[in-house]
Amino acid sequence: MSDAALSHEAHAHPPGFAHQFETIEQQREAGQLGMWLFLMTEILFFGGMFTAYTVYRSLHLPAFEAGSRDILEVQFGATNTAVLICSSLTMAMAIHSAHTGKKKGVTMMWLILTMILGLTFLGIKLRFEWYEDYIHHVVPGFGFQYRPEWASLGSQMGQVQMFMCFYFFMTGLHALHMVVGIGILTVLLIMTARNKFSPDYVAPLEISGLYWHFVDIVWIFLFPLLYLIGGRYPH
Amino acid sequence: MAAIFPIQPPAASTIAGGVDQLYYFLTGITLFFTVLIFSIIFYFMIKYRRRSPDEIPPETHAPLALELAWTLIPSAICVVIFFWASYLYVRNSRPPASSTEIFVIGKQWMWHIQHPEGPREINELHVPVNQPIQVTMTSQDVIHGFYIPAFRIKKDVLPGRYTSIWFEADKVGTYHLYCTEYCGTNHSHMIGWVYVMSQSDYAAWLAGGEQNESMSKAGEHLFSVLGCSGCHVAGGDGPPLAGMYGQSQKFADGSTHVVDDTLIRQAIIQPDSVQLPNYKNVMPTFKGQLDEEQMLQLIAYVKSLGPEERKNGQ
Amino acid sequence: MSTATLDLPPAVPAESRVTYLNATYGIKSWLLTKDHKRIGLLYLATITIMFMFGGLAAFFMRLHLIEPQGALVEPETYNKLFTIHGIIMVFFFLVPSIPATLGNFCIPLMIGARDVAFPKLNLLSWYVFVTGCLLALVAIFSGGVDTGWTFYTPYSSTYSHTAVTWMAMGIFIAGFSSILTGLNFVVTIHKMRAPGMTWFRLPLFIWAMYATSIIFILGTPVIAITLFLLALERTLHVGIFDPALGGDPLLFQHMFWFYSHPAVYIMILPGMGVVSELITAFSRKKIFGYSFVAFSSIAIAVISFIVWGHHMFVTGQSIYAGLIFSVLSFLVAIPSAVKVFNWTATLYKGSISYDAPMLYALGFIGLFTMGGLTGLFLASLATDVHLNGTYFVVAHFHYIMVGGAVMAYLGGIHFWWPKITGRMYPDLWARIAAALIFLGFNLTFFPQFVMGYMGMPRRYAVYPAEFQVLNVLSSAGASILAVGYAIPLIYLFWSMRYGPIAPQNPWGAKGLEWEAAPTPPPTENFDVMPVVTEDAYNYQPLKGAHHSV
Amino acid sequence: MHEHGTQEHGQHSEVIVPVRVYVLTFIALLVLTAATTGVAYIDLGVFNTVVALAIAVIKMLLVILFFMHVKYHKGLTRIAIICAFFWLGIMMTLTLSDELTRTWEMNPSPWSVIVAHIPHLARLLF
Repeated sequence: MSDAALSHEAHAHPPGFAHQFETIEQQREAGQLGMWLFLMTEILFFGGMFTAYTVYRSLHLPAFEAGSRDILEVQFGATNTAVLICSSLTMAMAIHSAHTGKKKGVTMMWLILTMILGLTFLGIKLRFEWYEDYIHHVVPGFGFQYRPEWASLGSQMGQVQMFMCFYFFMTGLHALHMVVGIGILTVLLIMTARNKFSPDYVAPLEISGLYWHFVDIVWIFLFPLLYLIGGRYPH
Repeated sequence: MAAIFPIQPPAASTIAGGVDQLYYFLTGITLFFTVLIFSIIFYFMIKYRRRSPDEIPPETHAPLALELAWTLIPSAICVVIFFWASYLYVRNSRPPASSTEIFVIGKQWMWHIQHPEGPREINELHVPVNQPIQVTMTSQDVIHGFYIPAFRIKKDVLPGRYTSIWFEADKVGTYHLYCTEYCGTNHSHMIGWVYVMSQSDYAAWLAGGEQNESMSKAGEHLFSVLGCSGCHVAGGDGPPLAGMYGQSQKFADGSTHVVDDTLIRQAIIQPDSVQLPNYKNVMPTFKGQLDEEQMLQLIAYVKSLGPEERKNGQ
Repeated sequence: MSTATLDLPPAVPAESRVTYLNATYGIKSWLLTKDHKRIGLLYLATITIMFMFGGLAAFFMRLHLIEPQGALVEPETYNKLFTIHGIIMVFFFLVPSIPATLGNFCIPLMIGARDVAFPKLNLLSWYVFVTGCLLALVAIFSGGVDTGWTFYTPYSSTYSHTAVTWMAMGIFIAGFSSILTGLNFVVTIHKMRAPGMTWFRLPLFIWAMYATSIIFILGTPVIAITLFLLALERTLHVGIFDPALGGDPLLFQHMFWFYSHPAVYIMILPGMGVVSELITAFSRKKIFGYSFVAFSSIAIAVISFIVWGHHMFVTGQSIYAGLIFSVLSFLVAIPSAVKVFNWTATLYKGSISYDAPMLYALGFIGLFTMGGLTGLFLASLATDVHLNGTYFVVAHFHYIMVGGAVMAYLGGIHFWWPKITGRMYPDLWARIAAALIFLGFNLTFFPQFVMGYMGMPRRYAVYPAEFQVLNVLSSAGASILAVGYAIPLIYLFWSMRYGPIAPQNPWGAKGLEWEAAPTPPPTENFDVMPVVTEDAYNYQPLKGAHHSV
Repeated sequence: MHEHGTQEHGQHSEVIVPVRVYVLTFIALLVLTAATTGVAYIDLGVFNTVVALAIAVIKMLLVILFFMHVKYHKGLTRIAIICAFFWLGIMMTLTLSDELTRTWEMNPSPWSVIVAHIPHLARLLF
């Protein structure tokens, strides 16, 4: 270690300060920018699928509408949307309470609430949607069975399976992001319990919050695109 | 020298000349700028070589006019090339009304060619000189690429769709036919020959080859064997097809399409997707029951009922 | 460049100083390092190994093609060879080549930072990359892949019986390494610059790396999702890209090229950045038209995303889309031309020396000019119809990717080698190698332009006999090229141990990495954090303290 | 050493957003969710899709502006978000420019064909 580096190390640093930065403010901004760039990547990642979905929806509209209408159940999609919106609020409140210097118990409560809501979302998805789909043989690759009411689709019937493939792929990838998010929340909970955060240092909470809200936004689009668009009203 | 080291492919179609002129122009642009840049670099390298180790050269400034000049001049050249190339491309994409048609089916790893008069060929294509010919192509498996360098034409051949190109050969001779879209193990064996023949030789070839019934005749036969003729008659469950080909048609979903090869194919395998107003959705799909060749025969038959017949009928 | 910097006694030999190389020892100290310089070297080692795999495949291909009927292998094997060559060279060598090695090593040094913004993420991205490489090698050694590096469906999704899924997953994973690297660079360049280092004082290499990182961040996720969909389609057969089941194979091509065309600029933009450094350093001149060169990098990055359809003019794309993509494709020619003219004008009234890095840089300008201009043939619709899918395309993109990107990569390696290792390499050998590579390259690829115009399709294991002369010429050139690449590999290795100790600034170049950081740098790069008071490439000794070397 | 930063470190520290804003955003999001679900059961023709997507975009903006604090950030963050959606737009528009025009003829002239297809395009997209 050179002398300069040593003198740099010798400064008193706030918790969580990394050596390559000059100030904690610089570090906070770098972290925020990094997360926003990551979210840009995520937008294009999900965007690739949205593009494919848009193209095939315009090519096979009746089949996509039939899949949405006959298989997906709006009440679960709507409930889950509400659950995720609640979790976004509790996440924002967790950051707020840490930022305003509330007792760590308060922050932990909000974090735990967020985790519970996230798990509720996954629970509903698994138990009432994916599991039911499996039971009713509408999972592509796992004994997908065409239903008699789709016979009117004629030759386009096959594309109902394609719709379900997109449905599972998109909601599956979204659910994977939720699982990662809950993992992050667990880490944040432990950090809070160990008094890592103070009103001056909430960067990890803020950055994770951005991620959590982004996952919410993805669902905000998945819900109408998969559950609502076309074919819910009586034909 | 030219024999062992040719630098130009034969040019044997009406399209080739235009493409070659543009090619020469682009080659000229490339040579000009390459020589320009190389000579300036060599000149500067010698003139301004470092003469002593601690030499500090004088400062120069970049005049805005110069920067603008070498931004705008290339832009102008690009605009010229774009319009020239696009003009040729659009022209080369529109087959003349007098074209006759030939059908091509690509499959791993051969070209299957079908003349409307009946003859079939594998990896060989006989065409008459000075006659515009439209090639309608489809693939039975993966994507292939239909390429005749001497004609300067190329188009990928896709499964589930028809693509088409046209050419008018203007020089009698034998030319290469290649597959240019990688299609698997024997991609490089998916080659053949194009024989451009004088009109009389071509007529003799047609007469002398194996005598199959013409494509539209075969199509007509299929049309009745498959039961199509039961419904597609005036007053039947399906629309009469006479005079439909090549016309704009309004569909039940409100859209308007020209009835072309791809649309007829779609009507056969996905009848409900091209539902006509005033008709019930009763036609069954023939998906999986026809091979690509039979499909083309049906299309040739519908085509033979073309607009002319309606004119006669009215 | 900087004034308030250290006065390092130039004579101190590296051995007696603590540098990033000798600060800690042992394999563990390298495999767990968070130092951007060491991570850069880890990447250098990894991509060199991958380059050898890719190069070996090319060697066998060229050997095979000296006879029209194929001299060496069955068509099946030949198909695997060109697929492996393409995939390895594109995804595992060229894409990470300059960014992950020189970018990692130089960015913090050049902007005056102790490290990149997220050192742990940086190390993680190397591990992710190695995982991707290993998966790709598993795919190769479990029978190979025969789809071509473009993975066109439905061949790749339904018909190929090779290890496509493994290879797709390897590329998918390596993609995340690109994303993390790009993210790290953007944040570093935005937030870690030294006091006084304004945007318009940045070396042009930094501008180029910034533009490259934009493509990493916005393009890579799309290839990831596309390959994922391909793997899904191979497993489930629900028709995502299979026309027999209602899918559209051209949608795959759109999504593939949305990344893979910008990927070409991932390869060439960093090369342009390196060349801007080399041209200025070896002519001791400020770059001609700094802001034009800087902004043209950003322009290229943006335009690169709207031109992909020119790969699909003859694949059954709509004629209307073809017209749109053609006009957009011409746009990218403008900033490229601006760069070439500005580099050339930088030489004007300079003090030009012919050190090996400069030879590479000048070679780059010439070959890139040819590669760029031949691109016009492929952007213009009527000629593309004839040339698409032929050897003309092969020649064109090798002029860009090998004549451009690899020349710049080697130039950069030679330029910063003293900074990286603290040793000099034998200059004469380096110049011989540069000349051999230039000659060998042209002999290999120029005949391919002619072959392409003559109509020889690419990816042919056997070909008509009339193309043999040109193919033999090309193979002869390839053997010269191989020797040209082998020489630097040998003397650079040699110099790491036996090369003479490098002076602080062997080229008398400007820039924080030469003037403010010791050679080789300590772990945190600078003994005293630099403050910047002047523009980049200010070779005039008028204002501020000038460190002549 | 911590006192001086580089020129870009002028940004203020993170703003503390009042709880009231969060709660209002939350209520608005729930109301919009109910609205979008309800509208799906009414036949509006092509406007079903338009309304559903418009509501989704409004909801997204609410989350981005208030939950993700972008209303209180200037500059870089906004540019990043706009860039991401712009690039997504590029991918979708240019892909669809092929997918939706593939069956178009070239007769009588390309321009007249484009004009004739515009109403149909609008239908296809929604």
